[in-house]
Amino acid sequence: MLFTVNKSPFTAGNLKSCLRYVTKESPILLYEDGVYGAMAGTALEPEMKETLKTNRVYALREDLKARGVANTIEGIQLVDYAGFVDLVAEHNICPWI
Amino acid sequence: MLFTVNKSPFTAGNLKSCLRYVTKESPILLYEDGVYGAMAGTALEPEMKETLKTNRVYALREDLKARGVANTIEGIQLVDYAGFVDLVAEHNICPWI
Amino acid sequence: MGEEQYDEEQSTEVQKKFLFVFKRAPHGTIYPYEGLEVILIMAAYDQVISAVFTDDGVYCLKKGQETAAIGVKEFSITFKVLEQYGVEHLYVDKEALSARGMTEADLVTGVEVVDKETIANVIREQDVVLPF
Amino acid sequence: MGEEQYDEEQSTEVQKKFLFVFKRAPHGTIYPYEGLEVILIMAAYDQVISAVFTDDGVYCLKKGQETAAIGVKEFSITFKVLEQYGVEHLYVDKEALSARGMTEADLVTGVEVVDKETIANVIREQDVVLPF
Amino acid sequence: MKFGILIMDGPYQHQASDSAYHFANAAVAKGHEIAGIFFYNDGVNNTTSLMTPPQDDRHISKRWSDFVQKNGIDAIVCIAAAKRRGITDANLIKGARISGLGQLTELGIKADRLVTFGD
Amino acid sequence: MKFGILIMDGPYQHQASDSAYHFANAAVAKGHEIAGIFFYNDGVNNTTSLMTPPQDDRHISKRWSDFVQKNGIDAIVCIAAAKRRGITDANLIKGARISGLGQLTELGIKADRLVTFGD
Repeated sequence: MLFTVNKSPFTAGNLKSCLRYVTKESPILLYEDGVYGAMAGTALEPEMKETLKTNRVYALREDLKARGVANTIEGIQLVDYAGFVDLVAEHNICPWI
Repeated sequence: MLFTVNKSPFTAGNLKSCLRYVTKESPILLYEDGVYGAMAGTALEPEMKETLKTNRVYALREDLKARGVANTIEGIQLVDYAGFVDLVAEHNICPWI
Repeated sequence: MGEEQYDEEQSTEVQKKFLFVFKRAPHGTIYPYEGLEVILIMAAYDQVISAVFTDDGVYCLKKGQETAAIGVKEFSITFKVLEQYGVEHLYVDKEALSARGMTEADLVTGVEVVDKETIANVIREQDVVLPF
Repeated sequence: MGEEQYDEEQSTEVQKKFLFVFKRAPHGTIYPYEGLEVILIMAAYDQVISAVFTDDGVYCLKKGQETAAIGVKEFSITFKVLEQYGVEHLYVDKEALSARGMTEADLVTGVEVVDKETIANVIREQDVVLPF
Repeated sequence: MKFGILIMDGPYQHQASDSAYHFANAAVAKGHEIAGIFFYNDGVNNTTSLMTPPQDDRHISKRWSDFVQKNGIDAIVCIAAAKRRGITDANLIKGARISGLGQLTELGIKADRLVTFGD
Repeated sequence: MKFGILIMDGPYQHQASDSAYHFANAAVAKGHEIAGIFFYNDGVNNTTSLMTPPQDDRHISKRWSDFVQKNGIDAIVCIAAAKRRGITDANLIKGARISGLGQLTELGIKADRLVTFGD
């Protein structure tokens, strides 16, 4: 099951709440304002690194670029819209919007 | 300066962020989903009680009633829309939406 | 509720597991109201329907909502009839409920108050997840 | 920016203090874009205009935004010209910035990075506060 | 006292328009003047005359139209936001007018308080 | 693979409609089929033919209209949501049709994946 998160983790509870339900085989895709969670050097980085020990985390390249987020946390994989489509083709989707 | 908050403090950062800026003479009005912050017995109650030591906190009666919130934290004052108007007439307003 | 006509039983060859996730508070947005509308229509299609209430979605089930003074429809009562519409499970997240100062006694209808692991397993089994 | 024509100086007898509070990230919603539109128009009216960037609003000022691939306008560059439009102060909340892993060097334009007490005092002095 | 009201979200989706409506009514009932209501962003969607909500639901655009006409309130719809959303003079409620953001500034100057409702 | 897409927020105000559009394009480019796009809640506002955004901005409803017609995609607009927001057959983009929520269920059954975009 792919979880998708589109809100900034610094002002909305979506990512935090999503992380309560992801199981080991569940990848997480950050897009729209959700991509701020992928940025390196933030107060959230330790928690994201914890998540990366058990789960694959993806961030949408187009949204990162639009927001000027160049440095992402090591281990987070960048995908473009085609990669977003591939992830949805591989997994059922749980939109955590 | 009257601060108004319309989001649930359990999923949005508005109330928390607003509390960083209120000064002693600033009342806070909770309305729409913001009124959940006025409910008694929640995980937020200790923080609200701390706020009540320095600031007046109001909650909109119509929104509390619509959401079935009957027990509010002691010290929070309930106002109806007419009271909301009075507060805005008394203070400049800083909508923390 | 009920702007659309609820059809007689629809027959399809496929049966899927649909999960409605209620994450938002009622009245602040139209999302949970519209989620309920979808369930009522979907009930005619012989699918497996469940619902999860978490985050502010647990407020949707709160007893005692009286919306007359804000001029919108009160729809929490409709959650009571979901069982009759064949909705198999209503799961409520225990922590979400208790953080908001509520217990099962505060809710309009009987539900299964469960831990996050149970909800994680429910989500994992679904074919379609709809967020409201 | 600039769908409307920016008028020549408007004269009014009243001069007020207007504060624009940017709390939302760019591109996810239209709010900050439209806030900037209001400032550009208001600049013609001889009012005292300031702006505060806090919460996700600090992202509006982030360098290096390239929006072509999502098909929306890139407007962070417009914040650079606000000084020429007579906007007196651009305050950025220090904690909001650092929680997001940024410093003043990451921003498109020179701003005043200040603590919450300074922002609280700025807010207190205003006649009109507009949230974007 | 003179109030100005700014509405930044649309009808039915969020409570903002409802809250603004109830606030405006309470202000008038208390004898205050409403110097203007400015519809901005999705707020412009409150002013379409084309909506036909169910009979047992509130008719948001009609309600605004009746309110501003009855009380002689200036209701201004942002032209740029309206164009993006398909609001034109042809489908605008009675009592509202389409104009520019300069009107919002003037409302902010004219009114003793400018109260924003949005999501 | 067959995708279904559900759009719950309107144009310009939130990124949801843009994200859905880019996702749908990428899906088609990858050779997937889009079994249907369902516009719900404020999502119905994406389908008004009346919008006239600035020339240097994207024309969201035209873009959807062109896309669904070019690719022969069923674009369904929820009737109850449309009525509340003033979307009718008279101002509906070409290539879309107004229908009921049963169509959303059928899309959920028919598609291998149902992907929701909203705020």
